[in-house]
Parts: sequence; C-alpha cells; structure tokens
Amino acid sequence: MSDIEATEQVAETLVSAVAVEQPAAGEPNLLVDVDGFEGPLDVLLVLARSQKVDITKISILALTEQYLEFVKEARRLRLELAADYLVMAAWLAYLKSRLLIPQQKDSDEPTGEELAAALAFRLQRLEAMRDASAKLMNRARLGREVFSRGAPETVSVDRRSVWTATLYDVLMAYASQRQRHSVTSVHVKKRQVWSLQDAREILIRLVGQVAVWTPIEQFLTAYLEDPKERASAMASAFSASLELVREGMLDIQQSAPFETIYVRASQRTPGENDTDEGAEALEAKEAEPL
Amino acid sequence: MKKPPDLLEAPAADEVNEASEVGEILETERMVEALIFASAEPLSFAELSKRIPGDRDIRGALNRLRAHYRKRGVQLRSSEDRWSFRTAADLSFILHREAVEQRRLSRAALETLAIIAFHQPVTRAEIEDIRGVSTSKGTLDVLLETGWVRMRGRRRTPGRPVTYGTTFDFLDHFGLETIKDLPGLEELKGAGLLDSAIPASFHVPAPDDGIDLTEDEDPLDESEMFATGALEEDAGEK
Amino acid sequence: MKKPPDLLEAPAADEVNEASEVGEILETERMVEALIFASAEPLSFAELSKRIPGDRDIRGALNRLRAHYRKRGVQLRSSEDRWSFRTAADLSFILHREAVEQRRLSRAALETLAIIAFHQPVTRAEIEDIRGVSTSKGTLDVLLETGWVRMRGRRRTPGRPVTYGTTFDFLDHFGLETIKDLPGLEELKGAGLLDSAIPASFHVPAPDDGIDLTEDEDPLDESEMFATGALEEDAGEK
Repeated sequence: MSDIEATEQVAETLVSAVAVEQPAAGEPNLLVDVDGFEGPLDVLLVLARSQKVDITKISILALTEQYLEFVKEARRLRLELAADYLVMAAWLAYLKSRLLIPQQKDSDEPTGEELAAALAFRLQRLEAMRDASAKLMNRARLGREVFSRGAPETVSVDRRSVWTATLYDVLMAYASQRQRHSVTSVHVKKRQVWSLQDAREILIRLVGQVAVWTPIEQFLTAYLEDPKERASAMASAFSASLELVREGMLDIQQSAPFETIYVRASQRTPGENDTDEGAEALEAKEAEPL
Repeated sequence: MKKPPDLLEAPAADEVNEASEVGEILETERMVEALIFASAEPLSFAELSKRIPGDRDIRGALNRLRAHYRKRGVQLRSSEDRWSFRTAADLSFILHREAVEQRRLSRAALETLAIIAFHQPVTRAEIEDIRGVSTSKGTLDVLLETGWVRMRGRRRTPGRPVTYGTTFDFLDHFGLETIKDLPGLEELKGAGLLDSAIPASFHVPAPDDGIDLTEDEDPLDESEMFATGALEEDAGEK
Repeated sequence: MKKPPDLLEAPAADEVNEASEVGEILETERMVEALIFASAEPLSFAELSKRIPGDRDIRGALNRLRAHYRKRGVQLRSSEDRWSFRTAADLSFILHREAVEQRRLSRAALETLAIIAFHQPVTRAEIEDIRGVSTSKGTLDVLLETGWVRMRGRRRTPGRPVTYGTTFDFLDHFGLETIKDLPGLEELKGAGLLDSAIPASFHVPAPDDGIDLTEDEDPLDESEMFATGALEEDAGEK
C-alpha cells in the first residue's frame, strides 16, 4: 500500500532530519527529542501536515501509523527518545487498537472515535495557536515597524509641597530643645587667666637682679588682690619660676610643703648650667636653708 | 437700504455663537493633539480629561483627530481607551533605523505568548496541555520580562495555580485596540478551538485581559504582585 | 452613447497622472512627517533626503507640512534647517502638571519654627543663640515656604537683622485661636513635655505675633516685603 510506504518515508526523513544533528552516527543512545521538536504533539503535527490535507480531515489512523513508524525508526537508529514520546507511542498504540476493534456495548470507556477526535482537536488547537502566534508576530509592531514619538516632550511637573506638622510636633520640638539646651549648656564664666607667658614676663621683669631671697608673693602683690585672679596668678607664676630656674635665670627655695616660696635672681653665671639645672636648683634649696 | 433690525441682528448673534463654538471645538482638538503628541506613552481618556481644563467634548475631539490623521504619516491610535500617536505601519521601510534591537523570542515563547493571549486567564498546566510539552522555567520568565504578560491571580482549583494574562503593553506593542482584536480570534472561537476542554463542551470562552479577576480567580498575595518572574510558582516545583 | 476615444481617454490619462502625482506628494509628506515624528533629535534636511528614497520634493513637503500644522496643537519647527515637531507654545500650560506632595518638616525646621512661635519677634542670631547651633539658610527658607513664618521687620540694633514671626496661617494650621494659646511653662510641664527638674531661671516667653511692629523693630524695605526667601539677609553673609 502506497500509503504505508509514504508513511515510512515520512518517518524516515523525520528521524534522519533529527539524527543529522547528531554527527556520531555509530554512537548508540543518541538523544532525539530536544532540538527541532517541541514534544510529541509537535511531531504529530508535522506528520499530520505531511498528509497534505486540512487538519480537520486527517486520518488519525494513518497518523498513528506514522508516529509509531517514527518511533520504530528512531529505535532502529538506536536514538534514545524522551519518555513523553514513548508515552505518546503507547497511547497511540492503544488508540489504534480501539479504532480497529469494534466498540464494546455499554462500555464506560470512550470509543476509539472519541479518542481520535480528542487527538485531532488537540492538534488543531496547537496548530491554531502556532498560526496565531505567527500572525501576531507579523503585525506591525511597536518599535519595529511602528514608532512612538522619538523626542517626547515631558510634562513639566510643578511639585508643590504641602507641609505637615502638628502642634504637638512643634511643642515637642520646642520643649525638648529648650530643655536640652538648659541642661547641657553650663555657662562657664570666662575667667581672668594668667598664661605661663604672662607670668614669665612679669617674673623676669620684677625679679630682675634681686639677689636676696624674697617670697614670690611679693613680686605678685599687684596681681593677687583680685581673689578671682589669685589662684591663676600663683599657679602660673610658680610654673614659670620653675621654668626660669631650669634655664638658670632664677633660684628658688621652699623649706617645707606649703611654706613660703622664695626666689632670687640666679647667682650663677649663665652658661655654666647643665641641662639638669632646674633639678639641681630644687635640690639645692634643701641644702641651703634660709 | 437699511434692513430691519431683527433681520440684521439675529444672524449676527448666531454667527458669534457659532464662531465661538467652532473655536472651542478646534481648541479642544488642539489640546488633545498636543497632549497626546507630546507623550511617548499612550494617554488614557481619564488623564486627558484631567489635564484639559473646563468641560469640553474630548471624545469628539479624539474621533475627529483620528479621522484627520488616518491617512497621514503619523496616526492616532487607541488601545483600551489609551491614546497615542504612532507612525503609520506602511512607512516602516524608511523608519527601520529607529528600530531598537529586540530580543528574539524562541518558538516556545511565541507559542506560549499566543496561548496566553487567546486563552487568558490561563494557568501553566493549561498552557502545557495545549502545547503537549512541559514549559521550561525560562519561557514564562522571558514573557513576563517583555512586559507583555503578567501574573493575574490564582485559579480557584486545588493547588491554586497562578493564572497568566496579557498587559496593556501587549496591546500597544501589537497595535491592538482591545484583546478582542487578536488576529483570527473570531474564527478560532467559532471553531471551538479556544475551548479549554475537549470538543464536546459547548462552553466557548473568550480571552479576558480585564483587570478584574474572573470568578474562578483569587487575587495574588501581596508579595507576588511585585514579583517579576513566575518564581513563586516555580519554587514549589523543585 | 459611446464617447469618442480621444475625449474619453485624454482626461482619464490626466487623472491617472494627476492622481499619482498627488499620491506622490502626499506620500512624501507622510514620510517626512513620520521621520521627524519618530526621530529623537531634530532631523536635518540632508538626513531627510538621505532617508527618503527616490527623488522627491522634500522641501515642498516640509513647507506644506509646516503650513498644515501651523494652526494645530503641534507645530513643525525648524532651526538651522533641522526639523522637529513641538507642541504649540500657547498650549504649554496644559503640559504642566501640579503635583502636591505632603512633606514633613525636619527636626531643625520644627525647632526653629517653635522658637519663632514662642520668641517672636526674633532674629536669626537669637534663634541660633537659643538653639545653640547655627541655622542653615535652607531651614528658614523652608519655613517661609510653609507660609507659617514671615519676615516681620528689622531689629533696631547694629546690622539691623530681620525679625521673624508667625503668620495667620500658622494659627490656622495648628488650630490656635491666638498666639497666646500656645501653652506656657506650666502647661508644658503638665503635659510632660518639659522635665520638672528644669532650672528655676528657665522661662517660656509670651509670644507676640501682632501685625504692628514692636518698638525696637523697623519696617522692612518695600522690596523685602515681597521677597519669598531670606535671601536678602543671607546674601550679605557670604
């Protein structure tokens, strides 16, 4: 029968078309399904088209033969088919038997004709969607055939802000910042402070060439009247005096802690001082009581 | 020689009215034209109404403008009552330089897009049923990425599968006024090929890309609304 | 009944010629229109010539298009022979949209506002003294923008600094009948906003938002009355 021959031919070309993509012909276990076909329904659709009739008029029986032949051919070439192709083959074999064997009376199962119609419907539906997608893609599409404004003029937006705040926010802000401020900002009154430099200049000026041990306060009398200045003046003067002793410009002595501090102009000539002059001078005060 | 006053004045008054009416009609047309022309994106009728001051016949202006531009190089189009100027399709041959490289969709993606367009709202399982193969994860993601396809909701069936549908961008891209203008829709409907069940059923559904969910759809969860891919759905399959 | 061939054919041939001529003219217009519309930049005459096939009267098309669009909402403009569509200048007002944003005041602004409210009339230096930090120019600008704060006058002290006070809108927005309704020290304490352990010297002033200037204020200069920002004041500081 030429029909069968044609079927075989189609199946062979199908398989070889697939197999060509697998160059290692001698290799077993070539995978067929993936490339080229979108599953068994796709294969069936290709086969159905080969019948060259309106898909509503295809012979499902012939199609079944073709598919089974396709699977057989694939197996002969030892191509490994994915499971769903085999499931379809099994289902089609079942369909074929239902089509060939007369329908049992009062059977619950669908008749071969119903099954065939269902298959035909699925094929038609798939083909319809394929056509639809092609038609869709052939439309004049935005950005390909049809274009929107190339230089759109943006709508300028006036952003007007509506500010929101509650009275509570304002009061909260006021109270918390006033409070924060009243606690953290301790106003320290600016004090009259004698810098070391000040003290040093005054000492040099006043002690001058006074060679007699003189209480340091005497030199500072004028500056110690103001009680606010007193502590600062004393501290700075004492520090400055030590500095001057170290430099060999002053001698200093104190008999005991909290006793009066005496100073006088240095009795040594400048230049014979060592680096530790200050320390020596301090030691000297003990050996040289008033 | 002097005409009686009633004969003289009556037409004059009419003329003034008419002139100002014509003026307003023309002005409305100009405004609609300017607003739509300025924008690259389609403008909805609602937006137009909001932006055009006063109470004017915007619908009439749109219709007149559409007619006016019908034969020109630029045309006034609408999709779902959103209006845009687009170049005439027959002039594409001189405009190819403006074309931006677009990602080519695989055959599987094209088929899936058509199935979603014609069968929406449709679940992944239904798409697979029509195609006869399982849909690879990437296919739906790619379609979602194009902005032509969206996740609509969840079907009220066991497993609550996500339903897919097309977007406004889909209509705009393919130059469809409504989803009912899908090519070949009527024939397919007539042939019962949009029926999700096997032919015996008499129920012939039409694609529905409406914002509102159909009665067998549930809304997506909040987090899913902003998901870019079909990730939620796929996550369960792993 | 049959007309002589010469009478029949001559006009027909003319018509065909004319029609195809008109067709070509219209087609050129359409091409020019579409190209300029789709282009992201103004198109030069040279580019138009390059992209439109054949030998067509592009200059004529441009002139006709310009005339065609003259009274429409969109106009064809050229600058140095580069052509573009622009919406008509008189319609620019509809390309304008107002967006209202609700914004919250920054903490600095709230604090400054509160100080102005309680201590008005108050100068910037005084605000800074109370807050213990310098007040940024932006903060006062924002407050003036809210409409809750105004420049009242100038203090009669060296440098004649601007004095700030609150407005009627301030009372209105915060639901105060008069500025005297701002809670005093005891009320702030009672509301738990002020710690009860604050120093005894702490006091909350009785604010005065009267229109009349206080005796140590001078009026603003005329030009300053309408200034929107604290610009005059700040300009001097830079």
